[in-house]
Amino acid sequence: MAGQWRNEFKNSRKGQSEMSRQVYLDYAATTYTAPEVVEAMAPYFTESFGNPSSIYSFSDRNRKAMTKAREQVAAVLGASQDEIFFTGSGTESDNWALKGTVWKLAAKGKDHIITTKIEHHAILHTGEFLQRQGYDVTYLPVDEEGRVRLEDLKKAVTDRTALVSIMFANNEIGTIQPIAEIGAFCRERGILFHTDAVQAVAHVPIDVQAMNIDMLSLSAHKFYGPKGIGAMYLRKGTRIENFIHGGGQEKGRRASTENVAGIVGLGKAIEQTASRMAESAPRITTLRDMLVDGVMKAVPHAKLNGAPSGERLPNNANFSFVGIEGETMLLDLDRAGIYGSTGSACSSGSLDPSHVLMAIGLSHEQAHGSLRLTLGEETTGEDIRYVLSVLPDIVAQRRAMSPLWEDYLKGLQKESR
Amino acid sequence: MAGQWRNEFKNSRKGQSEMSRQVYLDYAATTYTAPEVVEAMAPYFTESFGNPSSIYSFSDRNRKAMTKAREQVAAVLGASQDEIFFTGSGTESDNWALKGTVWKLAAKGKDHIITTKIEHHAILHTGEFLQRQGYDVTYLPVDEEGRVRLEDLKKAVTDRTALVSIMFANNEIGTIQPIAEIGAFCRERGILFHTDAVQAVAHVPIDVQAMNIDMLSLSAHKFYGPKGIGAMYLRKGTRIENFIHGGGQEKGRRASTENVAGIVGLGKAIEQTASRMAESAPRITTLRDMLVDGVMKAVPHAKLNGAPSGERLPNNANFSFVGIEGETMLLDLDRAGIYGSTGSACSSGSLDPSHVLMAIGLSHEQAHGSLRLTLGEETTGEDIRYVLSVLPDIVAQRRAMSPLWEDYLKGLQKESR
Amino acid sequence: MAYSEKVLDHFQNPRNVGEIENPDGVGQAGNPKCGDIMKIYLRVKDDRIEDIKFKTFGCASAIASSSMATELVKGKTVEEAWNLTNKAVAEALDGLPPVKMHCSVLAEEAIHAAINDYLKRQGLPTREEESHDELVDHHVHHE
Amino acid sequence: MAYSEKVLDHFQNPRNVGEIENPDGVGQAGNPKCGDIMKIYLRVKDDRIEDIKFKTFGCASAIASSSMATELVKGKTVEEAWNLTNKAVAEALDGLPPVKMHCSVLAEEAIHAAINDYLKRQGLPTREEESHDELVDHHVHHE
Ligand SMILES: Cc1ncc(COP(=O)(O)O)c(C=O)c1O
Ligand SMILES: Cc1ncc(COP(=O)(O)O)c(C=O)c1O
Repeated sequence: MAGQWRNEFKNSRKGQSEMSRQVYLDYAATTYTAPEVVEAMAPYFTESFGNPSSIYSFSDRNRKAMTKAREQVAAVLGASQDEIFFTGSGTESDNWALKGTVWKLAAKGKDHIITTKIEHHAILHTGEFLQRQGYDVTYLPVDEEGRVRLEDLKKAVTDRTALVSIMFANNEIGTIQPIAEIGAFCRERGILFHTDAVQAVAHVPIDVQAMNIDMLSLSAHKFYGPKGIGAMYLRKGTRIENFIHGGGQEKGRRASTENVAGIVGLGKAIEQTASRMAESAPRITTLRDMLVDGVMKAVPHAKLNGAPSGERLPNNANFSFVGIEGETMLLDLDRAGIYGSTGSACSSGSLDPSHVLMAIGLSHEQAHGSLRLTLGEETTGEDIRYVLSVLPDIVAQRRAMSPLWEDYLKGLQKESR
Repeated sequence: MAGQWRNEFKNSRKGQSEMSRQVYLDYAATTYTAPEVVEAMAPYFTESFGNPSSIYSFSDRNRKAMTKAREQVAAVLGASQDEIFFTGSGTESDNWALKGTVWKLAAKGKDHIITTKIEHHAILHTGEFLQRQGYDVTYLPVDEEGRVRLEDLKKAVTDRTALVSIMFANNEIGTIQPIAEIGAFCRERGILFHTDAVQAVAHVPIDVQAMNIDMLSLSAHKFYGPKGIGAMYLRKGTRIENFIHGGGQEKGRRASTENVAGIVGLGKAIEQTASRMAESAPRITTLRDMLVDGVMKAVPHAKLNGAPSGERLPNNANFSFVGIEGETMLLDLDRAGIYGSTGSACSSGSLDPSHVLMAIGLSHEQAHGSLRLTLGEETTGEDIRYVLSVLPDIVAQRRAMSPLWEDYLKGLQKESR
Repeated sequence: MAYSEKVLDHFQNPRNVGEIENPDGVGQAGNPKCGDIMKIYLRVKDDRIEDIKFKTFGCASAIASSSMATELVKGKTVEEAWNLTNKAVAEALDGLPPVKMHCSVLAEEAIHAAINDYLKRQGLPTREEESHDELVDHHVHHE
Repeated sequence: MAYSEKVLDHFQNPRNVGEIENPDGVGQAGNPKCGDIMKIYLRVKDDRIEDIKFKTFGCASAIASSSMATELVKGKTVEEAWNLTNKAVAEALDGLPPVKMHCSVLAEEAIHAAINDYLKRQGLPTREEESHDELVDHHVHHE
């Protein structure tokens, strides 16, 4: 399989010089859909295309396939299959968790949500919308490594708190939250607990029972499934309002004709990726550590953002290189065939750099000079060595033309005097 | 192509006797994804999988493919490509139109929506949700053929009316609404006009400019595209609140990592299906009329629901057979390899039969005894002849064991005396 | 739709369909509004259900429930027939989908109505129906 | 990102990068908060920009704008250099994406700052900056 994708990936770039190496290091943004997943989906487009809600036998296969996919998801989360609801994306699941909860519980005086400053925009912008609608949202700070402190959560809870929503692992810096402790606390206080586990599912072990999770968001394209399909784990008995109203699909909780091919793909992908976790997580961790060590050695005044290895996602590396701007780096790396990501505002068209990097206390300059490289199942040692052979020069060249770097060096000289 | 699908469709049923004929007549529920559409989607799973929002060159192809799809949709609607926003389904587009409008305009005292009693549940249940949230929703009645009367709309409008949402064509009875007149009226009154065109797009001509449509919902799996992908036409300058909040995709108006393969599939499907419209609509109309005439002749006391040919979707036939119940018919037809749909409550697990059939004035008995057969590109004259050879006996057999039919016949005898 | 083989068999080949001329009891249950009407005809001899026929308007599970219920009470005493529960009908069919359980209730009710009609014709006291409120469960609409 | 060939060329091979020893004027524009700082060094002779160098911290369009702007004013009179507009810079680059237009403004501003510094050092009256408020357009965040 590995070879197959690699070939396709390379072939797709034939326009470029055949000599150039291609190293994709943006698995946190999205993964390819694994060939065996595409294969599993294939029959549900042209052949077995019946509407699963139609009673005729022609749709039997589709209904069975959906049940299987639900079981595949449930198995990875330690849930039961009737607690799994398919959605159109991780973002939709996040929207559903927050909006569905307050729409249901505000009538009972529960109109307050607690979340964090480092959530994905799917949570943050939903929170801001709900604030405009008159609901109350608290954004907890995090420590320098991106971890929420339980005391902060405890202090934020009021009688009106309906929901605590804290991500399982951060998409930019990879920091894993103390989910089990947060879950235990929420359960004890009778507050619903949602976790955006889009970056974590199938990559780190999750047990919704042991961790006292009431709702969990996931998205297939983060674990080698297709884009445009997600799911929500909703603990049995959890009553929240629907988000997408309409037909009675998904036991009346999420309307829209079921995306059977996508659902089958999600099921296959989560099963396959999770089954390889024990083998791939240590392998990817080793490669990531090799990348981090290499960069920290070869690039002066580099900073690793996030938590130490072991407390972060196996595949995540996030650096700040003072004096240079992220988009510049991405384009220079792109020329070298390396695909990464940055928290710089410039690359996003937004005015502010990454809210996550700001929340862990970076300066604007550091946040603008950040580079995220995220590894995956196709990443090899050769890839990492190639990056290490290219990146330090890129940083040095751009720093040489940066007035900020000049100032920074002068500052250092002054200090050392 | 036609042959290709037919083969796959048959092969998928190999478990059954090879003798048995398979006739799919539920195209209004969902279509197969056309083989050329699946082919167009294929490169975007494993090969060209980059996140379109990432700036590196690896995602260039994806960005171009999305722009092309937007142009393909715009061309069919008479819109411009920057007025097309991709969503996860027709239902999501419907939810967005209603919720997004009042969430935005209620602050200006516009908190009233006018729609109809015969909308899809994606509209009706969204309307009911908004009523629970304190907004005001009017459901217009329709005439016996399922048409909204412009006078009713005019009477319902108030100073607080933010939105009129009236479907282009009905999914159960196929009746096409006077959209151009409704659009002209709304434009004149300065009220936003949304139409759920999920059943109409690529099957009947639509021009959002000429028809003064501000918002329009569509769904790919109704025109030989994949399930789980839809779109919204949003006229330039139409300011509504977002529905799915999060990242800045779709020009900041619909968050979620873009479903590139689905978007490409939607674009290809709408272009292909619409380009065949001039040829396929008359062909399908002829077959449908043959079906209707045949059924009305062979089945005593049958009723055709909806508007006459020419004022309904080319592919829609909807009958009521007094004395029998819809689910029964579906299962009997299923045994004969024919796949249709019914407005009976029994088949849906709901307590009430189709709200559409009730709204056009059918009795409960008539609604329960309804059968919808919807044709498509693969339907042949042979298929229709087969249905006509099977359906009358099925109706006769089930009527023979029905106490309602007994009562009905007695009533007729009394009348004729 | 997850119907058991037994339900499909009784739906496709319903037993005891039809009417009885000059029956000893006739009963009906259901309502066309809900899409279900069941009519039961009885022939009773020596306090036993000698013959039973039904006519049913309704979905597959309604027809299968009628068919199975008539099979189950045929040859039984009137007392035994009265005691046939909807649960027993559903079980004999290897179960019914939750939203369809009311069909088995309908069969029980139609038999009760026919028995009470028989008792009335005989000048005997009629029996009281137990309520089945718990079965009006939350229904969901599919499209 | 829809950068033109020219932008990519000037980003990848920026002209006039560096510093000038003992310059006649130095100017800076931008703010590290926004991710853009541009510094311009001038050598002026006989009222002409004899040499110009820049250092820029910022995205590709900021670097390309600096490079292009320095090319455009090199050899021009101080008056002509002052009159270089951000629009002219953007056009010379075959356009910039709308969200990146502020980068060309930065180039204009940095040159103005350097010229004013030169004028001040010469004891001449400095010039007034025009405002570019219309360019703070609505930005959107992608993830
Ligand atoms: C008229 C109408 N509106 C909306 C929908 C919902 O579309 P989707 O199933 O793609 O959400 C459908 C079909 O299911 C429909 O027929
Ligand atoms: C933590 C997190 N939450 C939510 C999302 C949104 O998922 P999707 O793009 O499938 O909507 C993402 C990725 O984009 C993510 O990383």
